[in-house]
Amino acid sequence: MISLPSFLAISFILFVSGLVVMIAKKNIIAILLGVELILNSAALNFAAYTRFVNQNLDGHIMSLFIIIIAAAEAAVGLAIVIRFFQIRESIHIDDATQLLQ
Amino acid sequence: MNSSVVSFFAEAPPYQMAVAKLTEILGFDSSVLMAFVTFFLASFVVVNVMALVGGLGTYAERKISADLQMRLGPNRVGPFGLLQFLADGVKMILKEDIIPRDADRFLFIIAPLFCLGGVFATLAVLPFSSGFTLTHLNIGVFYLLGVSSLVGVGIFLGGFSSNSKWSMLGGMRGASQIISYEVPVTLSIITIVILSGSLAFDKVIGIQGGLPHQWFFLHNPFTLISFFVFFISALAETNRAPFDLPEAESELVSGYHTEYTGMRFAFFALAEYIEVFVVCGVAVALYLGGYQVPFHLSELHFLHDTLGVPMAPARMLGQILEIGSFVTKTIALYYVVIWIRWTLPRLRVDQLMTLCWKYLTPISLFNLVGAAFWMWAFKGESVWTLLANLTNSVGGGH
Amino acid sequence: MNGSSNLLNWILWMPIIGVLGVLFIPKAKENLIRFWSLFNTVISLAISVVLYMKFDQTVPGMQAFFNVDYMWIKQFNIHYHLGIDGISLPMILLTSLLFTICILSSWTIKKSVKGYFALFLFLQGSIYGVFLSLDFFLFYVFWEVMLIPMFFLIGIWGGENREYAAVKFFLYTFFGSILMLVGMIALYHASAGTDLGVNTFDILALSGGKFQSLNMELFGYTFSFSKLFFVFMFIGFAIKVPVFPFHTWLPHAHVQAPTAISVVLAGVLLKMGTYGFLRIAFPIFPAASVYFANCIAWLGLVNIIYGALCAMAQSDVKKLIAYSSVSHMGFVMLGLAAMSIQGMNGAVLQMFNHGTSTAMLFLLIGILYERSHHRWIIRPDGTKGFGGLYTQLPKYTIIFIIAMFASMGLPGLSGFISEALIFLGIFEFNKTITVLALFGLLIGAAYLLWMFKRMFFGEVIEECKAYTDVNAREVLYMSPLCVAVILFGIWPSPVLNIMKASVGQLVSLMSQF
Amino acid sequence: MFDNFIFLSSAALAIGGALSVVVSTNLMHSCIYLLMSLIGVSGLYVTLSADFLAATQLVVYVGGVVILMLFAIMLTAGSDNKTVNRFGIVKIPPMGNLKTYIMSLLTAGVMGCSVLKMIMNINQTTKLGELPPYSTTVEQIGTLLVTDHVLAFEISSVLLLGALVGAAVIARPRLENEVTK
Amino acid sequence: MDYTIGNIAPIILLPFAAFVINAFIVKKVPKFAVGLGCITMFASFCYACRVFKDFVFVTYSADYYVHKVFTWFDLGLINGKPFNVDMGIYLDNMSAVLLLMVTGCALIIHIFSTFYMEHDARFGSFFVYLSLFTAAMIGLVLSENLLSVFVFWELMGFCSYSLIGFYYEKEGAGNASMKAFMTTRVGDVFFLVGILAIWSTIGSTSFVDIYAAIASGAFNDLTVVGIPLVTFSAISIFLGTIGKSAQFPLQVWLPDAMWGPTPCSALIHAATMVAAGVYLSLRMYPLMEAGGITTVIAYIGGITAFGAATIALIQTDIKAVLAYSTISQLGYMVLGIGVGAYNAAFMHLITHAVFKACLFLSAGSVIHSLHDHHTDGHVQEMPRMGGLRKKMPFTFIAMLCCTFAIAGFPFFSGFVSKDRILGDALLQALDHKTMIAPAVLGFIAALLTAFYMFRMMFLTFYGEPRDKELYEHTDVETLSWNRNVPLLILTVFTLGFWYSGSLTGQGLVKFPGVEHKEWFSTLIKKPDVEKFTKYKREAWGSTDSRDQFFEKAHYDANHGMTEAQAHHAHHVHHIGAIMSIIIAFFGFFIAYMMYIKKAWSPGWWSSKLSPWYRALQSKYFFDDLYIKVIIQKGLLGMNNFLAWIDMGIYDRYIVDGTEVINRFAYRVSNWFDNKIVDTVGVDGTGASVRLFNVVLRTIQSGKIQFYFMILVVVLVSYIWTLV
Repeated sequence: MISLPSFLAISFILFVSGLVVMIAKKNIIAILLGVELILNSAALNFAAYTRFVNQNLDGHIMSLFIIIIAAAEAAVGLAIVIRFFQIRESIHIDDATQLLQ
Repeated sequence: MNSSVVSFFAEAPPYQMAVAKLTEILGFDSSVLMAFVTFFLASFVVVNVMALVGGLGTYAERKISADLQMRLGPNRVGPFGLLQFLADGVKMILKEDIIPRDADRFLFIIAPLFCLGGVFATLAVLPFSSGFTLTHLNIGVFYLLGVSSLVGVGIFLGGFSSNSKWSMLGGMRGASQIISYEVPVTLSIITIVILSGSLAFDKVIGIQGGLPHQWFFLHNPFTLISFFVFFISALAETNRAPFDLPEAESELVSGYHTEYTGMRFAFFALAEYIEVFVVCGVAVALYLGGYQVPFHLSELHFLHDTLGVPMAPARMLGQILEIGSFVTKTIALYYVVIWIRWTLPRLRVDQLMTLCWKYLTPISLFNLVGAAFWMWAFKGESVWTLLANLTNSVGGGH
Repeated sequence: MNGSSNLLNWILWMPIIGVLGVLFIPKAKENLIRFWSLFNTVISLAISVVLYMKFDQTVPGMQAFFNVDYMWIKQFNIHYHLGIDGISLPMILLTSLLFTICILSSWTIKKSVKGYFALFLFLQGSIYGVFLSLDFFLFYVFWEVMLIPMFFLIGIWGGENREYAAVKFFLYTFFGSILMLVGMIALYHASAGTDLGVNTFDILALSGGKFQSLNMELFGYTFSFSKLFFVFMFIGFAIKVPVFPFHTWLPHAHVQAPTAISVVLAGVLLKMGTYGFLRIAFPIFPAASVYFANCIAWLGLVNIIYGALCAMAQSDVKKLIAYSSVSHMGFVMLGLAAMSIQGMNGAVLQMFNHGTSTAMLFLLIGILYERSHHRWIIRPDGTKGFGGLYTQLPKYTIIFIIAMFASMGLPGLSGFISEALIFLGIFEFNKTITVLALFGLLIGAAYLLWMFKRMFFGEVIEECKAYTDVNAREVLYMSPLCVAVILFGIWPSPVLNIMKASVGQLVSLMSQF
Repeated sequence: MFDNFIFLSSAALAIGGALSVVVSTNLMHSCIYLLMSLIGVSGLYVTLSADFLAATQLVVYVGGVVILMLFAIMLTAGSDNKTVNRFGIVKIPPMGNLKTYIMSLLTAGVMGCSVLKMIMNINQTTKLGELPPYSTTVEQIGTLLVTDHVLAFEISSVLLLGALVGAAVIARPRLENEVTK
Repeated sequence: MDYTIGNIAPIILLPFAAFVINAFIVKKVPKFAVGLGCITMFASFCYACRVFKDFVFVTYSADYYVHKVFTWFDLGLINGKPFNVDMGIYLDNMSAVLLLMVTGCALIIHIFSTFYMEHDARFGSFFVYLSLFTAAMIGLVLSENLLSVFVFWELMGFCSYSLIGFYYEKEGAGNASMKAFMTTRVGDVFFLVGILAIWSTIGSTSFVDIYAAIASGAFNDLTVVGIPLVTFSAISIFLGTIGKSAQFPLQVWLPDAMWGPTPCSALIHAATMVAAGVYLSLRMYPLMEAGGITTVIAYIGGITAFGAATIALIQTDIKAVLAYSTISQLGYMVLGIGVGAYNAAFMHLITHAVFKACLFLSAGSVIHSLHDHHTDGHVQEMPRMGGLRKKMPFTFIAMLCCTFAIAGFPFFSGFVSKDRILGDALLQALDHKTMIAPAVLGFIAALLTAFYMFRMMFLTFYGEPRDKELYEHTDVETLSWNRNVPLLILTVFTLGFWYSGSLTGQGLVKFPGVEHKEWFSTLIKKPDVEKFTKYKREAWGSTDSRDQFFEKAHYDANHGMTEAQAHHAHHVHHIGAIMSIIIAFFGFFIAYMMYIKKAWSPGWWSSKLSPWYRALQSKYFFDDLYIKVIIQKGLLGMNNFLAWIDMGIYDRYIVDGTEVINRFAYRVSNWFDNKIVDTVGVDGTGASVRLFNVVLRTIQSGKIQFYFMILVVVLVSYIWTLV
């Protein structure tokens, strides 16, 4: 039961869920949640592969860095969200279309 | 998995006999089942005992505060009012479980569970003794830090979901306080980790000895400072006075659990008291020699070989001595915590943050560097060893 | 390859540490910045003194003890290669001394103190780099980097016409640098064809006349490789010296720059040009150098006479001193062109001595400028700018007299010995030039004395009556230079002993061609 | 059995949490579901005997990221009640509606198919491998971090510092006049 | 007695030390500085006396000398030979005598200055310069090589610059000091050329090496710019003398030098500066001889002696008269060198130093007494004096004796030396026609000298006071240790017998303690270059090798000539002596007739010879020529032109003109950019982009999720291509 495909399947589900969240939700924080999910699925994949295939720890290091980057991304992303909210009083993603103009 | 309480029992002949019997009865290798059952039982016992400890904590709090204020405190129920907490517990259970209309039900229900769950999860690695520890996780300290942060989530959710201004403010304060003080706590712990070279509690404790000069507390100047930093920050992390801002009665009614009643409220309270115990235990384990008994009294070869106690009782006796050592120190710290609560006034929010970011964090960073330097310069020897070496070299010469 | 001493690394990076330090000091703490900079330069000076102590004067060429050599860019065989010999050590000492003094003289800078001192220390570091590099690429990097702080120091803290001067300085030098860059790359590519076998930027490896018989096709003509690129290098360095006709940046830059920068320009920067000849152009192309020696000597002569005559016509004191630098650097060129022991030694000594004496003059003009806020000997409307300063500022005048006579080569002061040696060297080489160049000495005395007469003698004019004499700080930073000027005039051996072995080696190399 | 138990429960937690995030229409709840999912992933790490990773996952996500998100949600709560935007066009609800879900599912389907295909390819070409016996990873990761991966380690420390400073600067409350501007 | 650093170095080091110490303390304790200057000078004089005694009384050999060197600095090996630049001392009889003269005069001048400068604001500073000046001159006398001579030579130039410009608040002092420095510097430059020529030829500048090189013919067959090297270097070095000793045509600076305080004039004119030039020529006499320029030298000397004397005729400033008389006397010395009267020229150097110092100090005494209360300054103009001999009898006596000496009256020192020079000139004139002119000029100058000196005496001390008020304000002179006593001491040494036994300086006389009596002509001999080929250099501090050449001198009445030659020479000398006595008295007579008897009117002469008179007034137009024509028109004009060319033309148009090229290039590239690249290329691209824009703007919605979907699609297609 504990085998590579099962882990891949789990991470696949996480990935797809994240993808769906990212596209379906219009709340920026919700999108960030999706991003976290996707990052987690990637990290999980790394850990699984390194465990089953490589049998060394490089994947762990990679996952570790993914976690670190996720933390940094969350901090900066949320800061941006809050700033955005201060300016626009909204965190609706469709209000953040300044790139259009 | 790592060694755990199961592996302690597994060494005992009765356990092995029981496993063999079960295998015979059930027809398959039942060692795993047995282990599972043992572990479950042990967890059950620990959780209940700790719940008891939490309850007794409330009693102790009241009794000690009364003592400090020259009152009598609870003295009606049971001898010295000892059963007061049971009475309280019953009262709590019997109270109506109110969920405010505008509250977020889901979160309202789940918040105390987060708190309690986070605290109970830490018990898994709390080193009561060398044998009676649920798991000797080799990242025990790290794990403990991780799961204990669930408490913060619980407090925050509790505050948020109540849909009340008091609660909201309390929850926010609690969460921010916990996140902030996690930094100095972690840094202080890393000081010890550097010196001991391990994240596992048993190894950290194993390096220390039974007598105070063998503890990390007195190992070198940096650990001494780090102990105080850790202790202060731990107080803040557990929302104990003088850092009890999230539940500051005079400002926020009762903080994040204003809207809670009955058992849900009890969960919060219980979680708080158990967490204080856990934190004190961690402090003891990291700085005060943990379960180490002076003069190696608890060691098997001393009890069995020297004193001639038979094997099985010797093992149990050793464990009990260790638990005694651990619990004694922990309770002493517990007393200090309560003592502080009834002595010091509460801080303001800005003072709280100032203390954390401008004092404790830099100090602990400095400590970290200092400890690393100590490790590099003196190979991690304690001050006393160095002094002893110095004396030796002066006296005898090499 | 690496010697047992890290001193060169220290001295090179010490000012850069200083720059970082300045950057970390808040802008408002101006005194802290000043003291920090001073501290830093004093440390550099101390390191230079240690260098001098540890220096083995009997060894010609690069001293293995100080050698620093790391691979920098492996793909192109570029090294971080530092070394020191008898030619660069006096320059290092001079740089350290002058920068320390300049920091003291910059005490009164009010405008954006932080930026000024940061750039100033940065300049010091890059100048050290030029004098220490033994890798052509590294040399070039420092040579170019030096322009940046200089550009801003002139362009921001300069006089009323500072932008023009800064841009002019920059473009002029840059033009020369480009020619040098071409030469450098050509050398790099040609080096694989010689007995070296690999492409290299190493100056020591390149030197020794390896490119003598090489020819190259350019625009359909065949050029001697060494002669063509010697000319390229020559122009590159000549602009820095500055050799006529590449000298016109100098009056602008010197006049517009703030005092300390003028001092650095005249005291150190000009020497980078002649140092370039000694370190790069001559050793790498010895045959071409000998071929062009006469030409260099004539250019040097033109420098001397022309610079001196132009100086005499100036009514701006600083401009006068600036042209006098042109004239004095002509002596150095003469000494180089002589390619004899006396001439070369004289040239290197003159590089050092001119550094001290002209620095004194510029500092003195700066001191005066702080009081008067103008520099006219005779204003454009014909009135006197200064008069009777002798009576008004007696101490200042005494220092000025020392500096002035050192500059005109009075025996007993430092300029004389170097000039005498240069003349001795060039006399054997070309007697006509010598006799003509000696008139430069005469004119040199004339313009300085004339300036002195107009500014210092006579009744004190009305506006000079408010001037105060030199204060303790000014005396403090002038006195080391006074001591140096007098000491090395009476007893030149400390400097000569450092350089003579290395110079002898260079001359013996040249004499083979 | 014990391992399987942990694996199953963790997987259930992870998948359930993830799916709940998808379906939940309450942001706060979905954040909690995410937390569940993350704890589940942590459990999965445990089954992969990546103990350090599991603990890190807990420390970073539970102690940091999720609380941050909760904060952010709380700070931005109660504002999203406008149903039209500045141009008067009706906005899609913040937690999505049917249209967005369909779009996203389509996209995810496409993406998922391709990823699945890729996974299949890989699974065919490499052996699945047996789970090696458990061994602790802390010391080895520590050694790797300060030897082979020291550059990445240092860079990530700089990254974190940058994120720290950046977040602080960005979220800093502006002065009155700045806000009006 | 061994001549090492301990015996000789104090002579120079003491004044030098006084200079160094005084330079720092003079502002605080000026009186102390003055005392220190005088005391060190006295000590130095004592040391010089000792050297003099050893050389002249004890050793008594014309060939004896001491030569010690130490390495100043070295440059390692050059062509296999070590290249050392040496410094050291060279002492022979000439140096010993000169040292005594220099230190003696300087001491007297120091003492007199304590009187003269007492009320000056910069009393102390003056002594600082005096110390340095004297030290420099002593150093020059002690120098063993030309380079070190040049060092001290220049140092003296600096000191004279400072002393002439001593009253720096006066504009004229600035001009005069600059003029002095620059004029001498012209000579210095040539001197340096000469040094370089010798140095690069024989690798040394030591006197003894030069003598040896001349003897061994090392200079032969070498030429510089077409001239034989030896001639070239001789001319160059003699040009140095011209500059320093104010010979024609570089004499212009000396009269202006009186801008300095009078004692300083005494020092410059008598003991130090101008003597240095003659001393150099004397030292380098073998070179001059070998270079064959003695005729030129004689002409220069004759012209200078005559020209300066003529100018002195009409001067009214007492110091100016003395200044021109100095030039004239220096001309005699140079004439002496030119006609080969080595000994006599040197003797005249010494005697002149003594009586000229005395004259200047006396003049100083006079000037100091005459205080004009209207202008609050001292009076130097002779027309305002007259009859002063009653007011200042001691000064009068001193000045009278000196006048006798300079005018060449018998029994006075000037007669002995000048007469011998004129005698030798006459001898030469009889032998060579070319030498007639210098001799004639010399004799005429002698006449003029006697005239203008007595004119000065009569105008100053005789007759009725012409400025009554001034006269009455003048105090009667009393004997004081620092005013008249120094003058009287010097006066004693204006008597001839100190220098020579006979009236003509060529007889025998009893001299206490000296075996051979005519010490001056016996001991001071022109160097015999052949002897120096055997010479070996001595290190500093080693014992003397004087025994190598040591040979007691004896008086040779024939001066090394054959009997017939000597007889002829003696004969001519006697004629010369008689002629000069007559001339001197004749000059005195004219002056007497003009200024005492007032029988002959000077105005008549001046109106008769008015063109010449105007030329004399403007000093033969030399100043006009140099300053107005050469410097202002020529040099400054050229400077301004060059500077204008440099900044106005070269820099502005040529250097900055490269901008035009840039601008042209910029226009071309700008056109290319605008028309070709921009219009066709860029705008064309723009147009095409605009086309796509229509399509793409719908995609550019600003909605992140839309982008994200696109990203996914792209990613997927990428994955499909991979898989």
